[in-house]
Order: sequence, then C-alpha cells, then structure tokens
Amino acid sequence: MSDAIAAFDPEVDAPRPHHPVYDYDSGPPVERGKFAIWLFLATEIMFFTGLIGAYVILRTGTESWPNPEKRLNVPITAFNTFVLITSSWLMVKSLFSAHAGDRGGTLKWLGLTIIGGSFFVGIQVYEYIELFHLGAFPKTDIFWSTFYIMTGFHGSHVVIGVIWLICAWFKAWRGGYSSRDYVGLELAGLYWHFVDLVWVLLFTIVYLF
Amino acid sequence: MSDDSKHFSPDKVFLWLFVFTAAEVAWGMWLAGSNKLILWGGLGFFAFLKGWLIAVYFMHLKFEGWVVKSLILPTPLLVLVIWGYVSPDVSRSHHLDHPIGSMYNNDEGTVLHDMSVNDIEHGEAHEEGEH
Amino acid sequence: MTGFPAYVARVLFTVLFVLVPILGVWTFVTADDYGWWFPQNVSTFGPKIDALFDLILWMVAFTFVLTEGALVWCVYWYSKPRTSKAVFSHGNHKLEMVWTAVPAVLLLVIAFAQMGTWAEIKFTANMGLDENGEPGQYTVEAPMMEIYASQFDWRARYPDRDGNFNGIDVVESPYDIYVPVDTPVVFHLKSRDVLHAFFVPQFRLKQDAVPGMTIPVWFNAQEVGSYDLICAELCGWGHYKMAGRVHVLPKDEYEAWLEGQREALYANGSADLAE
Amino acid sequence: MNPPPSSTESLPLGLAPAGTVHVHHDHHEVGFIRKYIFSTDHKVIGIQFMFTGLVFLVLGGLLAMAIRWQLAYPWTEMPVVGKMLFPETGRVISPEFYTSLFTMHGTVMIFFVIIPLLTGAFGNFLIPLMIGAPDMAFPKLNMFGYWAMAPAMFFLLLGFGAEGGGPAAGWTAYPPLSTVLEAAPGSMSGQTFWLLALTWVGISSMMGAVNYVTTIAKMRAPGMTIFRMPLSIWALLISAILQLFALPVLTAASFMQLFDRVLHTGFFTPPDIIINNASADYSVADPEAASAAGGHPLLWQHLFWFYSHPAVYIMVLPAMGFASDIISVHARKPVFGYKPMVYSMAGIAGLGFIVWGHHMFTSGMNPTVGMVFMVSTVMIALPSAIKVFNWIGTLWGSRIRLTTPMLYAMGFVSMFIIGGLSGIWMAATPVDVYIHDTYIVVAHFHYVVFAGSVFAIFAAIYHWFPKMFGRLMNETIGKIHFFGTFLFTNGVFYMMHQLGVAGLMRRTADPYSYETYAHLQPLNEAISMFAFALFAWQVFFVWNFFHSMFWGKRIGRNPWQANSLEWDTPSPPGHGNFDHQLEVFRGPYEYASPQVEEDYLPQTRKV
Ligand code: HEA
Ligand code: HEA
Ligand code: CUA
Ligand SMILES: [Cu+2]
Repeated sequence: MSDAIAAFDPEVDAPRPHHPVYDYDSGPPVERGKFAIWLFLATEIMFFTGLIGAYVILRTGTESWPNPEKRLNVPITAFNTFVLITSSWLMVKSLFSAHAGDRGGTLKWLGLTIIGGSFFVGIQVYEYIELFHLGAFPKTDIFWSTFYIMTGFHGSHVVIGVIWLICAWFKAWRGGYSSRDYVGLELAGLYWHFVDLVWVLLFTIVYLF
Repeated sequence: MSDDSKHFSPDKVFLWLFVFTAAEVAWGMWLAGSNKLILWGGLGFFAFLKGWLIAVYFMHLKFEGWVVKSLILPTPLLVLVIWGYVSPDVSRSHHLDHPIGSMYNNDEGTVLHDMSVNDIEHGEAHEEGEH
Repeated sequence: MTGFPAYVARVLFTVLFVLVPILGVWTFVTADDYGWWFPQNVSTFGPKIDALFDLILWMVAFTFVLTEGALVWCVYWYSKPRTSKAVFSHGNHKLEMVWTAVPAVLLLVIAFAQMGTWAEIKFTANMGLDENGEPGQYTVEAPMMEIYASQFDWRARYPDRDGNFNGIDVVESPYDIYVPVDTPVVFHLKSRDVLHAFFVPQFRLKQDAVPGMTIPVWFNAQEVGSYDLICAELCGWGHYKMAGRVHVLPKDEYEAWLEGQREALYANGSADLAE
Repeated sequence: MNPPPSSTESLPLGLAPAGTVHVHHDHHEVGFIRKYIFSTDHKVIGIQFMFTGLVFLVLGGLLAMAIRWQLAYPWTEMPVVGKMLFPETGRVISPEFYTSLFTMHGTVMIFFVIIPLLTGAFGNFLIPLMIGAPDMAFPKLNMFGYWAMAPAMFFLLLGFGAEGGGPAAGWTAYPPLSTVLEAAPGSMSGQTFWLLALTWVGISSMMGAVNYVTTIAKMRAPGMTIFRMPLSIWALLISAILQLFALPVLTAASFMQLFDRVLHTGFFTPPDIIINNASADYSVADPEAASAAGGHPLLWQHLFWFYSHPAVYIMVLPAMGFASDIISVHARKPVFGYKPMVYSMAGIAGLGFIVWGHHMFTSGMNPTVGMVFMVSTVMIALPSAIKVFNWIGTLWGSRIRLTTPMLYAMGFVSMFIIGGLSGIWMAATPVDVYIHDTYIVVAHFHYVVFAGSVFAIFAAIYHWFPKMFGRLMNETIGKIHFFGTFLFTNGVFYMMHQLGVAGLMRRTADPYSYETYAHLQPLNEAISMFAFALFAWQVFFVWNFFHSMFWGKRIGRNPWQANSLEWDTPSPPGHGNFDHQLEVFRGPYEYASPQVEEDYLPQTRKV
C-alpha cells in the first residue's frame, strides 16, 4: 500500500501565477439572485406559517372569539389594504418600464410604490396609537396578542421592503438597471409582492374572519 | 427574466384585485356575526383568489420554470403537517381546564372565559383613554 | 504515514474497536448484578413495559453485534498491507434490497408491538380497568384523588364522602400519597405553576403535569410498600429535590387511613363550619 | 443580494446556457482587515467559523466538567475554580447554578459548536472547493452570515452574567418556566438574552443556508452533474434545506416567547397559574398590570421540536457525508451504493419533519397523535440503517490506510450505531414512558452528537487540515489523541445507559437523596473520572492543531491521493480557488479503478 505522503513539490504543487478566476454556471436557468430570493421567500412563508399557524390553532381552541368588527377599525384598514395592493401594482409597472429601458418611468412608478408603502405604514402606526389609547395592548388578551404579533411582524416587513425599494430607486436613478439586466429591481419587487400577499391573507383572517 | 412572451396586463390584474377586495370587505361587513360557514367560505374564497392573482401574475410564478416552483412547493405540505399534528393537541385537547383565551381575574379570583370584556368602542377613544 | 509501525497500529486499533461490542454486551449482561438495572416493579403494566424493553434490547443487541462485528473485522483484516488494489465495486442492488427489507420488517414489528401497551397506559377508555377488563371502583370521571404539583412539592387531595373535590372536608395530604394495593387507581394530575412530571420508577409511570390541564393518569400497584415519587420535568432550581412518597397500603388499611383523616377534619371542626 | 461576479459585464448568470464559464481577471489586492477579518473569501470565513466553534467547544466542555463534578460529588467544593467562581456559596455549585450549567452547556454545544462547525466551517470551506466554484454565490452575504454570530455570542455571554443568574430553563426552554419571570431565577433577564442569542444564530444559519443551496445549484463546474457530487455536498445541501424550512418556525416561536416575557402576552401561559403564590397574570380590569395568558404550554413544545428535531439531523447529516468521503478515500475503495446513500439522506430529512412528537410522549399530548409519531420515528431508522450497512459495505474488501482521519471516521460509524440504536427504545412509546428524561436519553444523544458528530468533525479536521493550512497534522499524536478520546468517550457515555435503565433522572443536581438512586453515586463518580480524562486528553489535539499549523509537514495539492476537486487546488488554495479550468469526467469515488494503474482516479483526469 502506497501511503508515503509526497512532500511539497514546487513543480506540481505551487499555485500557477496570475491565473484568472473561473466562474461556471451549471444551470438551472434562473439567475442566482432570483433563485436565492425564492429560497428566502420560502423561509418567510415558514416564518408566517409559525405565526399564523399559532393564531389559527389558538383561536380554534377558544370558546368564543370576539367579533373583530367590535375591536378593529375595519374601514380604515380596508382602505389600507387597497393602498398596499395598489403599490404592488405600481411596482409591476415600474418593472415593466425597466424592461422597456425607460428609466424615467421606472423611477416614477417606483417612487409611487415607495409612497404607497410608507402611507401603509403610517396608517398602521396611527391604528396602533388609537388602539393603545383605547387600552388594547398585546397583553390584554389572546386576541390582541395574536393581532399585534402578526400585524407587527408584517409591518416590520413592510418597513424593510420600503427601505429596500428606496435603495433600488437610487440605483435606478444612477442608471444601475439596463433593459437587459434589472435583476436587482426584480428581486426587490418579488419581496414587495410577497409582503403584499401576506397582508391580503392577514387582512382577511384578522380583520374579517 | 421576463422576455416579451411573458407579458400580461398588470392593469387588468389590478382591476380584479380591486374588485375582489371590495367584494370581500362588503361580504365581511354584511355577514359579520351571521353563519360562520357562509362568512368564512366567502372570505376564504376571495382571499385565495387575490393571493393567487398576486402570486401568479405579479410574482411571475406563471412564467417561472419548475425550479422556482419546486423551491416553495414543500411549504404548503409543512403547513398542513404543523396544523394537522398540533391542533388535536392544543385546540382540541379534552384535558384543558379552561378554553384557550380565558383570563384570570384577580379581583374576583375567577377565570373569565369571555373575551368580550375587552371589546372597545371606536370613536370614544379619548373618554376611554382618560381613566 | 501511519505514525506507529503499521502492525502495531493494526493490532492496537483492532483491539480498541473490538472492545466496543465486547464491553458493550458485557455491561448489559452484568449490570443487573450491580443493581444498575430496572428497579423493582410493582405496577400491572410495568412488566409489559420491561418486556417491550427487552424485546427491543434483543433486536438491537443483534444488530449491534452484527454491525460492530463486521466493522471490527474490516478494521483488522482490510488494514493488512497488501499489494493488490481494493475490490472495485459500486454496490449491489440485491444486497441493498435485503438490508432494507429486513430492518423494515424488524422495525414494523417493534412499532406494532408497542401499541397495545401504549393504549392500555394512555387511552382514557382503558383507565381504571382491572385485570379482566372490568371497570374498577375509580374512573376518569370519578377519580380516587387529585394530585397537585407545584414548586417544589406534591399534594394529594382525596374527595369527601360524596365524591366531590371542592367540599370543605376534602382530605389533603402533602408529600405522602396513600393508595390501596391491587386496585386500579385513577387520579387527576394538575400543576399550579410550571411543568412537572409525576414519576414513580417502581410503577414505570411518568406523566407531565401541565398547568391549565387536568390529565387523568392510572396505575395498579401490586405490592404493599412505599416508593419514591420523583419530579421528572425541569421545574426550576428545586427540581432535584421535588420529592414525594407513594405509600401502597392494604385495602382496609387505606380505607381506615382515609376515614381517620376525615374524622380528624370533623374533630377539629373545619367540616362543621361547612354545614 | 449583491450580483455574482461578472453578471454586470455579460448576460446575467443563469441566462447563459448551462456550462458557460465566465473568465475574469480581477487583480486582487486587499489589506489585512479585508483579508482575514471582514473577509468575503469562503475559505477564510470557514476557518473563522472553525476557530470560534472550537473555542466554544472548550467552553461547552468546561461546563460539562462542572456538571460532572456536581454529579460525582454533589455540594462539595470545586477544587481550583470553586474559589473564584462561587465564593458566595462557599465554593460549591448552587442548585440554581446547576440548572443554568446544563442549559448553557446544551445551548453552547448545539447552537455554537456543532451547527457552526459542521455547516459554518466545513460547509463554507468545502462547498465551493468540491464543486469547482471560485467562491460562494454571495460572498458578502456569506460574510454577514459569520458576523451575525457576533451578536449571538454577545447575548449568550451576557446571559451568563445576567442578574438573577443565567438562563435556567434547559436548552428546550419549556414555558411557563421560561416565560413567567417569577418562575426561576434564571428566567429574569437571562432567558431574554438566551432568546436573542438564538434568534441571531438563526439569522446566521439562514444566510448560510440560502448561500449553500444557491451555490450548489448554480455554480458547479462543467461535468459536475448532481450525481457526481461528493456525498459531503449532498449532505450539506440537504441539511441546508432542512434549515431553510424548519428554522423560521423556531424563530417565530422564540419571538412569541419573547413577547410573553417582555410584553406579558400569554401565548404559552395558561390563565390561572400561581407562582410563588402570586398569580402570574393580573386583573383584566387593570390593563396596566394585565397579562393575557390563556395560551397553551404544549404549543411551544410543538413549535420548538418542529425545528429542533430536524436540527438533530442537521447535526448528523453533514457528519455522515464527511464520514462517507473520508472512509472512501482512506479505504481506497468506491463508496458502496452511492445513490442509496443519497436517497437515504433525503429520506432521513423528509421523515425528520414528521417525527418531532417523539420528544413529547409524556407531555400530555394526545395519545393517538403519539402513536402516529412513534411509527414514523421508528421508520426513520430505516434510511439510517441503509447508511450504516453501506459504510460497512464500503470497508468490505477495501485497502484501509489507518490514518487518523480514517480512525475517527470509523469511530463515527461505530459510535453512531450505538446512539442510533438507543433511539429505538425511546421511539417505542410505552418504553419511553419509563425512560423519558432519564440518562438513557442523555446517553443516546451524546452518542449521536458527541461520539457521532464531534468524531466526524475531528475526522474532517484531520482530513482537510492539509488543504486549509498546507501542512499535515502529526500522525503519531493524532493516533494517541484518537486512542484516548475513543476510550474515554465510551467510558463517559456507555454506562449512562445503565443509569437510565435504573431510572436516573436527567437535570437533577443531586439525585442521591432518593432511595431509588442512592446506590448510583459510585457509577456516576467513575463516569466523571472518564469525563475529566476525556477533557484533559484533548491537549494532544490542541497542541497538534496549533503546532502543525506552523511546523507541520509541508505537503502538496493531494496528500491523500484523493479524487474530489478540492485536491486539485494548491494547498492552501489561493483567491478564486482553482488555478486552471476544470472539466469533470466522473464521480468522486473511482478508487481502485482498473482504468489506471494507480489506485485513484481524480474527477478531472481524462483517460
Ligand atoms: C445528531 C443528533 C441525533 C440523531 C441523529 C438522533 C437520532 C435518533 N433519535 Fe434522537 N435525540 C437527539 C439527537 C439525535 N437523535 C437529542 C439531542 C435528543 C434529546 C433532546 C432533549 O430532550 O434534550 C434526542 C432525543 C430523542 C428522543 C426523545 C427521548 C425522550 O426525551 O424521551 C427520541 C425518541 O424517539 C429519539 C429518537 C431518535 C431516533 C429513532 C433516531 C434515529 O434517527 C436513529 C437511527 C439510527 C439507527 C437505528 C442506528 C443505525 C441502524 C442500524 C444499525 C440498522 C439496524 C437497526 C434496527 C433494525 C433497529 N431521540
Ligand atoms: C453537541 C452537543 C454536546 C456535546 C458535544 C456534549 C458533550 C458533553 N456533555 Fe452534554 N449535553 C448536550 C449536548 C452536548 N454535550 C445537551 C443538548 C444536553 C442537554 C441539556 C439540557 O438538559 O438542557 C447535555 C447535557 C449533558 C449532561 C446532563 C446534565 C443533566 O441533565 O443534569 C451531562 C452529564 O454528564 C453532559 C455531559 C457531557 C460531557 C461529559 C461531554 C463531553 O463529551 C465534553 C468533552 C469536551 C471536550 C472534549 C472539548 C475539548 C475541547 C476541544 C477538543 C477543542 C480543542 C480546541 C482548540 C483546538 C482551540 N451533557
Ligand atoms: Cu417539579 Cu421538576
Ligand atoms: Cu428527535
């Protein structure tokens, strides 16, 4: 058995001088970024599964679940939902402009998306403040606990999304996206739509169910 | 990335989303407190439609290959697994002293089952806020 | 490269590896003599649990000796200096099939062997049945006692004469828990604060006490005597000393004890106050 | 997400047809800080993970020694450290301190040693090298992944010194003990820090996992089809996927527990519990003091184990992968049944998601659900069985080189069998009613996790050390290290089975006050002796490790005459890893191939 370990031999073992970096692509035909963001979204789904799942499980264990209309300001939030959906739509428009190579359009629609998102956060903050005034705190009862933890974490996602979009806006402003490559913008968009999607579900089960 | 074959009209999708949201809210407000099955059935239906539209068009799932789809495929299964295994234990447990959500009341030293004590009247925010 | 002279290494490590199955089996065989084995067993489902343990022990011991033996043989035989190359094989389908199917069967056997006993211990329907499956004196609805766990003590509560637990002449017995021998005893396990677990090794019985839950538990002790009650779920700094004592009395003595307690309650008048 | 190198100058990667190569010259001049501290190079990050992991291994080890001291000689003065650690208790371990001892021991070992070492250290170091990539898909994200451990460590260490003692609810942090502030000394602020630490570890693992999966999916060298990947890569891929789908649920649950503690919600607290005769939740009439309660303690247990059972496979799958590779290399023989090995790992991962209830058999869970969990748990032994048999099949008819990595790899197999088999007892519900939370459980998981994963980590260190530092670790000392570690490990953990059968409870600071346990003290004392010896013996490793780093035998690209790609780079590999273009022609296990007269045939050699 040949187990004498060869000592270092400069001939074969020394690194070759100034070699280039070889970066291969093995498919599947999805950008790395997009592949990664979908993985990340999968984890986000599991995260909200944890929260929403807990809510459903706890709620089905209660004797009488209070009627949300008795506790929450549904009209305002319905309007807020509408705002978020609109911003999602504006996001798509800005993506399309980017695809068409229309930088002005990208900036305009993206800007409006950001405004929409910030507006949503604003309203939610207002809602929270009002609820605190009315003496509804996370600790008040299990309804409020679940309410605050779910909407709270969604809200924090919206904030992160807005920040991300703002960064994307500046990149677009510096002309960082071409009609051939606007992956960065697409990723931000995907995250934004996901946040929107989560809200659609939350709104239904928290405010209307 | 989306080449032109993958184009769709966002405005149409948006219109539908708008319609469904309106319908859903209306449904929720009118049928609130009435038969839960009807209420939830309708709401669930609308919510699902909206989610579906967003995922399939806005998030482009319709135009993605099997790769992306397979990345999120396990999540619905796991959702079912969690729900299926946990709820018999937690929500459907026969051995609970008090239903979930009941509260302890120090003054009477009793346990309240009914959460409606914490219901609040909107608009009267500030009088409530005083004391 | 082997550091040691090749043959030294071979012998040394073969011996080392062979120690595992040998000492492994040896300790299990002799453990009983040192008292490092099951404590005395006094409950009715206890022997069944031990039997299942042994069933698994045999199957596991078999695979253990088999696999470790094969491993040791490889360590010894195939580390022998040779000039020829190793066998050039990427696997063998038939073999894979065999050693998938055989364990599969073993495992299914193991799994299904458990179910009867598990049902007997846990299913409320089976609680309080005597040897020949007849419902005994105590049932899940009308248990013999309540046991409360709290940081860091145990407290048994025996119902008053007409069987309810909130009357004023309910007998409370901290630390010491008295039960009749050879009787299917059903009780309700509760916790006042955090998780605890009711564990009596001699009964082969363990059940967590969960605050907010009332968990029916049962056992049927076959031998008079007193046994350690140990808290088996971490419940704070005093967990290690959260002890109790279960006294299994002859039936008549038990009745006598309970009556005595009730009399005492009347004697010091607390019960009269109720009227 | 920073774009991959070169994606801006050409078509974004992924649109280009599979197999395209992007050759780019970036003259790479970075200062010390960027090179060794805030480095984006996967090799450096891997080594950073390794060092921190090993340091925490020492810490966890020390905690274990303290545990063993208390179990051998309850309430007796600790020799040296006693004076400085606990002067106020008269140099003895207090019961409060004992609870936080094993809590911290478990937490450190699992979340700061095993997972970082397996996925953090070797995941980072090996993945690009073994698939022929220049680096991870997202080098910056990778760097953040490592530095997300910093706040985690900060909070963990903060927890040690927290007022009212460190976290003391066990590494499983069962509420209400962990949520009700009054319940335990350590659940004042210590538990809160513990939760924050866990959350940060989670963030780190997430970043890592996303990176690993993307890299493996997208950056393999031409010809490296998925069924030509080394089993280590498969293992790391599968455990990364486990992380991705299981971990967020724990994060959500820990946030709920955080809410329970900080905002006094009651997800996991029933309504009417009384701690120290003061109800944990107050009148709803007084919202200021109110605490909702009305939750359910079992909810936490479910959510926790939904992550933490998959986590135990995260802790063993990479170990299995490394063992398979190392055994094949040093046995000079192809892995027996490569595909069955892959499928069984996938099977373990899949089943791993539906067995978590086996930790809760006595928790008061629904017994029918328990029965279902039992069946799936028992069946998970099947894929593991396939792996064990295939390892032995690999050794059969091989030409073993008794090197230190090989010894540790075979040690892993031998020990994993023991740990796995004891799992079967606990999977059997009625038996678990008796042995749950006894030392059989402790024996079980130390066999899989110390004698298993840690042995595999030792094997991996001895095996890939030459690639990391260009030098060989000393074989003689390595063998001495293995001999003692193997012997003492069994000395420590084997007899714990007997303790368990005798019914000895875990997490008990002083069991001997019970008549049932009194006679077990001598056995525990012997175990502790072995434990101290085991710890002391590691000086051989420490010395070997550091000495070899600087003065070890200098070796070339492929000291072990192995096949996989990482041995096709200089040792240590430079920036961009590979100094020539790659093409992969075959799987990584073509040892003893008749095609060539040497007994190995690298993946990249054309014949
Ligand atoms: C790396 C970590 C790891 C691994 C791989 C495993 C593997 C397994 N574990 Fe373990 N486990 C833990 C880490 C791990 N565990 C930890 C940390 C705890 C304690 C947590 C705590 O409470 O603190 C725990 C606790 C634990 C419990 C709870 C015990 C209790 O608290 O009461 C159970 C119960 O079912 C269990 C079962 C199993 C089973 C069936 C396997 C199986 O995967 C094992 C399969 C392997 C084999 C079976 C051996 C090889 C196979 C053969 C040789 C073929 C022939 C075999 C047969 C035919 C039987 N484990
Ligand atoms: C990966 C996990 C892991 C590892 C490796 C270990 C290692 C050890 N563990 Fe433990 N242990 C747990 C995970 C682990 N443990 C968990 C999860 C629990 C449950 C906690 C709970 O109940 O909540 C537990 C609980 C536990 C208990 C039960 C406590 C109780 O319930 O009361 C005991 C008792 O003996 C114990 C002992 C030991 C011992 C003696 C070791 C020894 O093997 C340790 C020996 C240490 C070394 C050998 C390290 C030496 C250092 C090096 C080799 C590195 C070299 C450094 C450089 C090169 C820089 N552990
Ligand atoms: Cu009570 Cu442990
Ligand atoms: Cu498990």
